[in-house]
Amino acid sequence: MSQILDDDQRIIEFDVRTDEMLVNMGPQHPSTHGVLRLVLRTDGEIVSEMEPHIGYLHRCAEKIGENLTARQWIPYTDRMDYLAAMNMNLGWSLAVEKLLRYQVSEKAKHLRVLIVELNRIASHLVGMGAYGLDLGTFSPFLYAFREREKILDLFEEVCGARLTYSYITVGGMTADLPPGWLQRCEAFLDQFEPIIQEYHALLTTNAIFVKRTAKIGVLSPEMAIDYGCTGPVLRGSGVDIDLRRDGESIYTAMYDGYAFEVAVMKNGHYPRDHEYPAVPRDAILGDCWHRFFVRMLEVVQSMDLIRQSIDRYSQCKGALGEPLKLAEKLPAGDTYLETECPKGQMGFYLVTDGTSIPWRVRARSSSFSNLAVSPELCRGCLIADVPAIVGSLDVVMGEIDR
Amino acid sequence: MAEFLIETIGLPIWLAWTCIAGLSAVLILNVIAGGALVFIWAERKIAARIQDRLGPTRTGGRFGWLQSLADGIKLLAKEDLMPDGADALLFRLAPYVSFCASFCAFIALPFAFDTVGQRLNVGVFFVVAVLGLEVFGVILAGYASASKWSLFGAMREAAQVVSYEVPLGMCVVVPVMLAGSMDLVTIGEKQAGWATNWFIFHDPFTFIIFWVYCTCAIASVNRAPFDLAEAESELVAGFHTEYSGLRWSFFFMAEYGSMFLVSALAAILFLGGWNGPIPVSELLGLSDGVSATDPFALRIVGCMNLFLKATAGVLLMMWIRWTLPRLRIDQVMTTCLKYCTPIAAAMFLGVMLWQLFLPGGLVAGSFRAAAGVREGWLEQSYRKESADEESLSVKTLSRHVFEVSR
Amino acid sequence: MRGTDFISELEAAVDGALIGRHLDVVDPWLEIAADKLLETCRWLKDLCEIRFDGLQCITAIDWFEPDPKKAAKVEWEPHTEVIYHLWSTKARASLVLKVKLPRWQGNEEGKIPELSSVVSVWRGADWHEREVFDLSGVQFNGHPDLRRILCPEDWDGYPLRKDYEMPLEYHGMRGR
Amino acid sequence: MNQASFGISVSLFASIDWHGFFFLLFAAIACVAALMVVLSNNVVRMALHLVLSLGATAGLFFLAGAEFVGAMQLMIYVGGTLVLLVFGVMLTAQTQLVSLRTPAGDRVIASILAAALLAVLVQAAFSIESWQKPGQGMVSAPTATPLGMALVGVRVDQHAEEGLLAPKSGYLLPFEIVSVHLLVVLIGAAYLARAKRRRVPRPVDLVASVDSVEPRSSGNSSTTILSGGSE
Repeated sequence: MSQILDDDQRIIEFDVRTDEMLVNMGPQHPSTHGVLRLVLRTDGEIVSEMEPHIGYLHRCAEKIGENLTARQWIPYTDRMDYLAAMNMNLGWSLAVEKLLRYQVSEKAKHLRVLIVELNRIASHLVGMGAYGLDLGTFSPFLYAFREREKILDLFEEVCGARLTYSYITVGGMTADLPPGWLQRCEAFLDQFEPIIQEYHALLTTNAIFVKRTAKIGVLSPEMAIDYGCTGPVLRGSGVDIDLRRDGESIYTAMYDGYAFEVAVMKNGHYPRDHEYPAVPRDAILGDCWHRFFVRMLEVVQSMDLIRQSIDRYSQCKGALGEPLKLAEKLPAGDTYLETECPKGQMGFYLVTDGTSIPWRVRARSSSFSNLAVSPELCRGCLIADVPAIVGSLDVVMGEIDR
Repeated sequence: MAEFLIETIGLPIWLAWTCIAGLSAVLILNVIAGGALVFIWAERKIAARIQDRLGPTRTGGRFGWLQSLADGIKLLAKEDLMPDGADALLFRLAPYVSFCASFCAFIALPFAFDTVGQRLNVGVFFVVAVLGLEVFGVILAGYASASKWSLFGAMREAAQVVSYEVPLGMCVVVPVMLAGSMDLVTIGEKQAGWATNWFIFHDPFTFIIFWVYCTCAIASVNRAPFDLAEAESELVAGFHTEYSGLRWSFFFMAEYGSMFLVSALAAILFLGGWNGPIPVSELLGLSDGVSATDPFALRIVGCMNLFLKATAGVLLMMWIRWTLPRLRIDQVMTTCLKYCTPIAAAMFLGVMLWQLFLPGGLVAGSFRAAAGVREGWLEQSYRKESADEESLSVKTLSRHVFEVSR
Repeated sequence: MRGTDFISELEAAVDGALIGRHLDVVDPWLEIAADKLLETCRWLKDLCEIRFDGLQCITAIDWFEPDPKKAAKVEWEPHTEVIYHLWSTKARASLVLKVKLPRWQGNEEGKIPELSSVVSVWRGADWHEREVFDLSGVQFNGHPDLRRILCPEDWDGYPLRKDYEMPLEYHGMRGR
Repeated sequence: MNQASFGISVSLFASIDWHGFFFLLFAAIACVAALMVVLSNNVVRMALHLVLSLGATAGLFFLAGAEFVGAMQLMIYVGGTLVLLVFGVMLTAQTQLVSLRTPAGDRVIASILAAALLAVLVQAAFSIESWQKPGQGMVSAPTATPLGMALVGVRVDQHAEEGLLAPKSGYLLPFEIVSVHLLVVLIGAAYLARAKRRRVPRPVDLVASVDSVEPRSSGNSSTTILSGGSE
């Protein structure tokens, strides 16, 4: 499977040797996702050096976490990856529950899977739309947001908020599902299924999109693991790791009994539980196209998971169970737990000294490590490739800067 | 037209001529400026339709048709900023250079048989040459705004437009070869009669070259997949980042003007210009087929035909813009040098051979069968009534010449 | 290859590295001597049978109780702790290493503690170490370019330390 | 506007020989722009004035009825050469090149040379008698066909009879030779100016023979390595 690039697409001999130019893209640049500043040293069109500057959205959530109880910090986890707030809440709640060795009710577990996977679809939709925007086409962005609005309506019915939900808390959920919500959710899924093909036609198999993303920003599996990249970025390079199957026992317990295939290319082909478009000829494993394609597969995978969780949730008898008290006393000690969020593995590290207020709170962000690899990928590429590469990493600044 | 004014209204000669000159100048300028306004509105509506939304609906009546007026007023009201590092003269001059270049080409563009600003014998060549000038405005704008990003945009645009002139030139040569003259009016007139006379259906090669022409036209006007110059995602807004208010609108008008120009050129060169698909006027016996002697009213129909075709071309460009992502600068160059130019050259060769062996074209049925390759090439429509100035008309001359040289 | 024999193999490989082991807590962890850290990490990544090729997270905790009343009741004395979360992508195994450092180098205020950087072992540590340096004040020797990553370059003080005071003014902006 | 003044301005309007007026206008633009090229010290301004001057010459060609040459001038000179010239100027005119100060001594020598050349040209121009009387206006049939036929060998404009009987060899062959020659020169220049760029190492080069990292038996969750011993 080793493909040494013969036509060195990224090294273009330019006749006119212009002098080195220090150029910076952002922080208010339309293409970078949020306030990210990229300083490029360019020589004509070729980027010889790229350095991301972060910290523009740093709100020191960790310092604040040292003065709040576990449940009071939930809204801060919302604002980290604001496109997938439910996953953030779940990650933090599970970490605290792991420390307390607390088991939520069966019903709450299935409801959490349902809500979290729905939020994953919404996050991937934004990722897909924004990536189309990076490559210059505006329409997919609007199609993606049209579908995302429907998901946000569903979330609004559940917890009243559309972006920062604070719905999943330590010990369960703040409220149960309103009546008729499951039917509306299923209706959404049914009408969403055929639309996925539209997105494939619009972007994945679009000749110009393939030309702009294939062979660009190729990330080898060793480098991905070495830099700590996780999630679709890791799976886009062919590394078969998904915490929903390989994570800690408390997290994989939620997904026990769910049938799902990890969206990764194993010996040459992706899982075939649905008919997906073929991989274009000149796309190499680990390039921007594969990262994008893995996200599109995960959207379909999440839809299957949601359908299974709806059946399981409706079969569960028993109450949903109340979340823990606001000022729950935390035993002394420390615990670290990573969950599979849409952007990658989001880790929460909790250190307590016996009172109800944690001593130290640390959030390990997936986009933080994913972005760390971008200077390596952008060396030697063209200026037009930089947003393509950074866009394919699907970074969210709220999560990186915390 | 002028005679019509002089006999019927009895205006003195000079007044009549000045009125005609004024009228045609106003006509051309307004047709294009008006066209640009309509296209601005159309672009918003089409983009909205493609993206499953409504687009402007409230400004002025039901379909928001006053949106362009609203834009115009907004642009007028906006302050014309100028970055301090900018080179004042060039910064102010750039939009007008680009604007004039794009509108100046309309002098030679015929709307109906003889309704053209100035009937140039080298019409096509003149239009393509002037199209090349528009890049100056962009380069000056890029350099004068003293910002790295606009410089990048200007450099990309210059590289793109200059390199796309080559295949564009080659595609334009094919209809010139078929019609035997560079004069747009002759080219248009050659395609009168049924739609099968249109050059696009002349033979398979011209069909392909029509599509190559469209690609190059879109690229040379910086639209859709080739709009590197103002690639928002990388260069913010390319060369006109620093422009605002009226100056920016001049760039905008120049873009829409050249878009209309390029699609009108496509209509004339390949799609039979002002001739409708069915020669209604001949069938009804209104005119004897030779459009030189058509009554004036038919020319209005001719203008309408050309506008419809040109607008269809513009709408196609808009449609492409809102569906396809953008190409990278080296991919744009590769398409030009490795795809458009070779294909255009091959098709040019193909048409030449076709013309040599099958002079009648794919469908030989056109009742005005062109005489032969030589006559076709040499048959000039300037058979002067007063032949005295010329010792012998070129037609007889040409036939004789080739007998001798064979 | 589990638990005890892993620990014995670690001790055999890098002598004097393992200072303490705490196995009966929610997340068992090992305490590593500060000067032996780089050697241990290199062994864990390349030579150990379970290749710990993934560095998940580097965190620093400031064990210091600012107000004197509570400080008396606390059983640990003030120190800075740097925690490394590693995991092996092949064996699906995770490991927690902790290193204890004095709060200030040689106990005089202002000189931050030193520790050898593990960027040579895992490239991912680059940004994590820069964040720890930026927020908690730990000097990583051997780091390619140790600069502040989240706070502005010319920010003084280390925000996540317990005794950190927000500056009164920064470039004309009122701090407190 | 009462009738009289309207009449005057109109007669004035009609009596101006438009052809002469535009000729003077274009000639003036060409000369002034050429002068400005020499006098201005900003490199990009120079390029702009060069564009103006060559554009004005194109206008002169059109006025003289030589539409083909006018369009050729517009396309080749202004559209091609000058675009590349401005392109080059823009890339290099970063700092030191923007304002060029020509020392006084050079100016004097230059003006002397220029004046001498001008004198020679003017004297030559006035010596040719066919240029004495103002031109006889527009050429009757400004078309490009005679040019084409001259290429092939039929000199329509000269004595048509002999031209017909014994067509001299046309300009086609020299025309082709010149174009091929230019092409060779162009490619040579491009090759010489090629920047020798060392290969920037890229991660892609490190793509050794990679078999995707196969996981251990999937399905079981990851556990901490240390817990095994204590259970």
